[in-house]
Amino acid sequence: MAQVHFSAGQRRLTGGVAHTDVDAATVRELLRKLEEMFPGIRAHLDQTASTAIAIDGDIIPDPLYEPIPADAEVHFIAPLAGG
Amino acid sequence: MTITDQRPGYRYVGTRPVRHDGLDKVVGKARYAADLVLPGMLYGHILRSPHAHARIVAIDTAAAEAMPGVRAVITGADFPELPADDPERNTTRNLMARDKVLYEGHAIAAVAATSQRAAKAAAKAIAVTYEVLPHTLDIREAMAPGAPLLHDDVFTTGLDSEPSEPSNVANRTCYERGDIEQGFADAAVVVEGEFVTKAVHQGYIEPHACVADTGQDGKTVIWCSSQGHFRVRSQTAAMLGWDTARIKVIPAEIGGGFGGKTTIYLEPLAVALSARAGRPVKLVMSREEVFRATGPTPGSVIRLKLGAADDGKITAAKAWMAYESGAFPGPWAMLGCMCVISPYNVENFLIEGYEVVVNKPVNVAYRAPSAPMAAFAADTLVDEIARRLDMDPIELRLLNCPSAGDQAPYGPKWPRIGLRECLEAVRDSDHYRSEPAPGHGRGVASGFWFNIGEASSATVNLNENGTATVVTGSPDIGGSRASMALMAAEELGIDVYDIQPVVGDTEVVGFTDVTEGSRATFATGMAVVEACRDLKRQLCGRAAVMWDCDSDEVAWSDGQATHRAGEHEPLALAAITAEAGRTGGPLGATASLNARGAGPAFSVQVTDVSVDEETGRVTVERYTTAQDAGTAIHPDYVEGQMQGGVAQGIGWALNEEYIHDADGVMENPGFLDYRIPVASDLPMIETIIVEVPNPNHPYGVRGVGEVGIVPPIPALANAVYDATGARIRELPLSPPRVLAAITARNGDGG
Amino acid sequence: MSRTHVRCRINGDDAEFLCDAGDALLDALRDEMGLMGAKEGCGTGDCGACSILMDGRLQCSCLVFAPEAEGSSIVTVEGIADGDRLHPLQQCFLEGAALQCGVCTPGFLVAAKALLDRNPDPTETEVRYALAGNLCRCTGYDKIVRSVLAAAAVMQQGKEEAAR
Amino acid sequence: MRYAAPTSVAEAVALLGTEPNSRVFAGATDLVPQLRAGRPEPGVAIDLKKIPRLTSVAIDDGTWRIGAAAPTSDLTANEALTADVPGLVYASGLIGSDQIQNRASLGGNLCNASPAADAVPPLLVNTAQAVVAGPDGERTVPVADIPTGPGRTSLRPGEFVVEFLIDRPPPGTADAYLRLIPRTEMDIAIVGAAARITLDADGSCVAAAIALGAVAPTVITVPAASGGLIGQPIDARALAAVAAAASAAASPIDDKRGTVTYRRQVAGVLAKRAVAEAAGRARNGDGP
Repeated sequence: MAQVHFSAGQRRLTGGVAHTDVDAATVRELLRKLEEMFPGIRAHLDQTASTAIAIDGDIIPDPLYEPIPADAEVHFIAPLAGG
Repeated sequence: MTITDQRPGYRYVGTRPVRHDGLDKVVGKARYAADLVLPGMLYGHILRSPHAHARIVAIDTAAAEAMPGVRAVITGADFPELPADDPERNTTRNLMARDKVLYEGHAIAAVAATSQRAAKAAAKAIAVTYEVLPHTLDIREAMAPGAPLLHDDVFTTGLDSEPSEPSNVANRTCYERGDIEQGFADAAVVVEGEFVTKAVHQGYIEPHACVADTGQDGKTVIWCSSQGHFRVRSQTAAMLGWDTARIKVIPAEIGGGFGGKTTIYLEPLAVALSARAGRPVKLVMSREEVFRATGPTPGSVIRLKLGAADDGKITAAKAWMAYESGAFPGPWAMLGCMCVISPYNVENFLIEGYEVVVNKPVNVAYRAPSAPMAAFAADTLVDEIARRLDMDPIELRLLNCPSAGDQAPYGPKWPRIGLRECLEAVRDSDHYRSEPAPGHGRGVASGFWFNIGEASSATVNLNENGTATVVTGSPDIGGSRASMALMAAEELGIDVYDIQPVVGDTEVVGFTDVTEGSRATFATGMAVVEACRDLKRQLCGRAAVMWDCDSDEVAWSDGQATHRAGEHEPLALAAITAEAGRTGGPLGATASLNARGAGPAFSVQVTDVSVDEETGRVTVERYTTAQDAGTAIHPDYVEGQMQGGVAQGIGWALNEEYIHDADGVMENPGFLDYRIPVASDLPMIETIIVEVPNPNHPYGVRGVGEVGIVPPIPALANAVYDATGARIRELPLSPPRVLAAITARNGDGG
Repeated sequence: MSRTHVRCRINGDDAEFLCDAGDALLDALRDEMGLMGAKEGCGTGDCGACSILMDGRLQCSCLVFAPEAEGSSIVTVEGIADGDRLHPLQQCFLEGAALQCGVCTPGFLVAAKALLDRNPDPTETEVRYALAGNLCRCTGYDKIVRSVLAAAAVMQQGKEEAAR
Repeated sequence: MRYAAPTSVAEAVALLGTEPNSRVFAGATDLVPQLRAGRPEPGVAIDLKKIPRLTSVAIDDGTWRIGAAAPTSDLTANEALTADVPGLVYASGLIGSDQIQNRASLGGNLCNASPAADAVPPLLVNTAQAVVAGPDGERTVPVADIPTGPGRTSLRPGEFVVEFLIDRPPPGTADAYLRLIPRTEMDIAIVGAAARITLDADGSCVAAAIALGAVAPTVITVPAASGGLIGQPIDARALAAVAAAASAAASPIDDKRGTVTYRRQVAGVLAKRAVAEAAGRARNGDGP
C-alpha cells in the first residue's frame, strides 16, 4: 500500500484528509483510485498537466506511467522550474 | 579548498583541464548567434509597445511595407491563436501581442528589411492605434479590489471556494503541517517582518539573437542563443502551428542565460519573416529590448513569522508570500513556498503563496527562481532569533538542520543532503574563525535549491584513431562540455583531450531538455556515462573477436581490454578502434534517459561588509561561500558557478532593481542605471567545495549552478545590520535606503 | 547617399571598408571586415564587450563612428596573439578558467592588454578598476582578476629572462 | 548623416555655419547613446578631435590651456596638471571606464549639460574660463555661465568650446572632488561636490569655493558654505557648518538615481569631506 500525502491546498479536495493508503502499482492506477475516493481531485492534479510526484523522496515530473513500489511514500508536488 | 566526504580514486574526475571550447573563445572565433551571416540575409526589427497596458485598436502596416528594402512585415494576426488550455498559449501571446499589450516593450509587429536601418525605419512607420488602459505594477496594488485587471479569463485557483470574478491573483498555494498555534505558544522568541524585493534581470551579456532560414520546401533552420534548442523547436512549432519535423535548431554558443534563455522571444518571428520573404532573417535584440521585453525574475512581498524555543529550536513558521508573475501567470510563489523554510526542520508551519500578474515583462526563471527572496525573509529572521537568544548563527542553524529522512516542508523526505557539512565548513573556515575587522559587520545565511533531472541524450562515437566524440543536447552555459569530456575520459580511460565534446543540433542528438535547474552535468552527464558503459561492453566484445575468445573472458579496465586469464596482452582502446572495421564496424553508443534523483543543493555563506554611515554605501569586504557539489567534476567550473551565483546575489542585494515611471515605462533599461556589479565592486570570492556525493549519480554529482545565488541577500542584510544596527527588509540595500535606515535607527534613539 | 570609404590598419594588415557615417566602428568591424570577436552587449559603452585598441588606446568600438577609424591602427581580440602563440593573457585566461559563457572574454582580453601595456605589474585593485568597464555576469570576476595577475607575472618573468 | 573631421577651428566654424543641422562631438560618449535612444541623427557630425588645439594640454604663462576635446586620460596622465588641480584631474578620471576615458572630454562633459557632470564642479571652484569659437570669432566666458539647465547651454548657434583656461592656483591652494555613486565605477553621480581651499601659513582659510553637482538644474556654487570658512581654521565646527550650508543650498529632485532627502543629506556630507580633503592637500603642500 502506498502512503499518499496531500498538501494543504490539495486537502480541499480530500475533505481535509491529509494522508491515505492506496493499493496502486502505478501512478495512473493511483490517480484512478484517488478519483474514486475524492471525486474531482484528478482534474485538480492534472490542472497543470505537469504536476510532479515525489515517490520516496525522488521527484519525478510528468509521472503518469511511473511504477510505485510497495509501501512507498507519495507526495504530489508542484512542477519545478529552474534557471 | 575542498572538503571531501568520501571519494574514490578518480583519474580525470576532479581535475582541471583547459576546457575544449576555450581556445576559440579567447581568440574571438567562438560563434554566437549574432555572429552568423548568411548570403542574402535580411535584418529584422521588432516594434514594441510604448504603453504598460493598452488595447490595440488598429495596426496599419501599409506604409512600412511600402518602404524601400522592406521584405516582410508581420503582426500577431500572422500567428495562430492557441486554445485556452494549451500550455504555450501565453508564450505565443507574449511573443506577439494580440488584443492587448500587457507591458511596455510587448512586441506588436516585426519587420525584415535589407539593412538594420531600413528595418528600424519601417518598424517606426507602422501605425498602431492604442486605447490606453490603467495599469498596475505593484503586487499589493494588483491584489487589491478594483485594481486594473490584466486578464478577464484569469480566476484565482486554489481558493476554498470557486471565485466568480476574474482577478490578478492567478493562484493560491498552501503548505501546512502540525499546529502553528501550539508552535508559537511553545516559542520563547517570536520574530516577524514584511520583506519586499523588486524585479531583477538575469543580465546575461549577450542579448537574445537568432537567424532563421526558411527554404522553398517549407523547412526552416534556426541558429540561436538558447539554454535549450529542443524547447526552441517545440515552442516555435507551437507558435507557428507547424510540425516540429519542419524545424531544425542549431545551438550557437550562448553568451549567458541564468534561466533567462529557457524560453523564446525571437525565433518564431524570425521564421515567419523568413518564410514570408524567402530569405534568411537575423533578429538581434538591443540591450534595451532585453530589459524591456525579456523576463526579469519576480518582485515579491513576503510576510514571515518565526517562533523559537529558548534553546534555539524553531517551533513554528507562518508565511504569506506574494510573487509577481509579470504579464502572465507563473509558478513563482509556489516555488517560493517550497523553499522558504527548507534549510530548517520546522514541525509546525502554515505557508501561503499568491501568484500575481502585473504589467511587467513575463517573469522567467533566474538561477534558483523564487528562492533568494524567500531566503531573504527566512534567514533575516533566523539571524534575529540568534541575536535574541545570543546564539552563534551557525550553531542555531546546525540545531535546526535537516538531514536524510527528515521531512522537507514541501512533502517528501530528504535524501542524503549536505547542509550540515556546509554549515560546519563555514564555521571552521578561516574567514569565520577570524574576527571581522573593526567597523565591519558580518552576516551569515544559508540557501536551498531543489535541482532537477529531466530528459537528456548523449551519443558517444569512437573514432578510428582511438579518440572519442561526445555529442549531447545540452547547451553549454558554464563549462559543461569539459565536464562531459571528463566523465567520458574517466569511463573510457582515455585522455580527456582525446575526447571532443560537442553540443549537437536537434537532428543529430536525441531529445534533451533545457539546460536549467542545475541539471546538465548531473543528467546529461548520466547519459554520457551510460553511453560510455555501453561502449565498454562493445569494446570487450571486439577484443574478444580479435582474441577469438568469449566476450565474458574480457574485462575493461584503465582504458584497455584485458583478458581475465591473462592469455593475451591488453588491448588499448585505440588498438580496438583501429580494427573496428574488421570486427563489426564503427563503435558508437547512444543513451537517452529521464534522470532521476537530482540531489538537493545547499549553500552556506558568510560575508563582512563596511557601511559608510554618512552616505549609506555598503562595501563588500570579504566573502566566503561553501556549497555541496556532490562531486566536483571540474572544480574550476564548480567554483566559477559558486562565484558567479554569489556575484549575482550581491548585485541583487545591493543595487539591482527595475525602476518604472508613473506610466509604467521602465526608466533604467541599460547597464548604466541597471547596476550589475563591476570588477571593482567585489572582493575575491572564497570558495569551499563540499562534496557529499549524490548516491543517484554514477560520480555523485549534484547540480551546482543555482543555489549560490540564494544566500547572498540575507547574508548581506544581516551583515549590514551587524555593522549598523539597522534592519532593512526591502531591497535593494542601495545607499539611499541604507542611509534612511540608519537615520531612522538614530531617530529611534539607537 | 554614398557610403564613406575608410582606410586603416587592422591587426597589422592594411584594411579598407565602406560604411555609413553614423555606423559604429563595431558594426563595420563585424559586418564589413568579418571580425566577429568584438561583441555588442549594450551599444552604449557600458559593458566593454566591444573593446578594441585604436592607436594603442582602449575604446568601446560601439561608441566610435566608423569613419573615425580613417588612418588609424586598430587591434581587436583576433590580433592579440602572436601568430599561433597565444598572448600570455589568453593562455592565463584558459588555464585560470576565467571564462564561462565567453561572450565578454574578447573585451576583457583587450582591456587587460591595454592595462598591462601601460602598467606591467598592477595590483589586484588596479586590475579591478582597470576592468570596471567590462561587465561579466558569469564569473564574479574572481578568476578573471587572478588570470590577469598571473599573466602579468608571466610577462614580467619573460622580460627578466630575456634580459638575462 | 555625414562625418566631417576639420583640422582647424576656422574650418570647424565654417562647417557649423554652412550646415544647418550639424553637431560637434569629441568622444561621442553621450551622443551615441542619445542616437540609439531615438534622437534624430544630425546632418553632419563634426569630429573635433583632429584639431590640434582642441586636444592639447599645456601650461602657458601660468595658465593651463586644456583642449575641449582632449580625452580625459590625457589629463590623468599629466603629472604637472595633476599637481596643480588634483581635484579636477581626479574628477576627469571618474567619467566612465578606461574605455570612456580615452574618448570623453571636458568639453563634452560641460556641453552635454548634465547637472551631474563630474568635471564641472571642479571647473567652477577653479573659476575656469572657456574659450568659445563661433561665427563672430572667439570669446572667453566663465564656465559657470555655459550650462543653463539639463541639456541646455548658453552657447549660441554655431558656437563650440575650444579650450578651458585655468590659472595656476596660488601657493597654499588645493582642490578636491568627491561624488557618491552606488557602485565603485560606471555610474552617474547621485551627488558630486568640489571644493578649493587656500590656507595661509597658520592654516587659516583665506579663500574657498564649493560647488555641488546633481542637486539643481545646473551645477551650483555655494557661497553660503564657502564664505563662512574665510578667516577660520578648517576644523570640525567649520566642516559641520559647511555641511549644513551645502545641504541647505541643495534643491534636488527625486529621480531614478536618488531622492530629494538623500541628495540633500549627502550634498552636505560630500561638501564637508571635499573641503577637508582640499584643505588637507593645501596643508601638506600637495597643491602647486
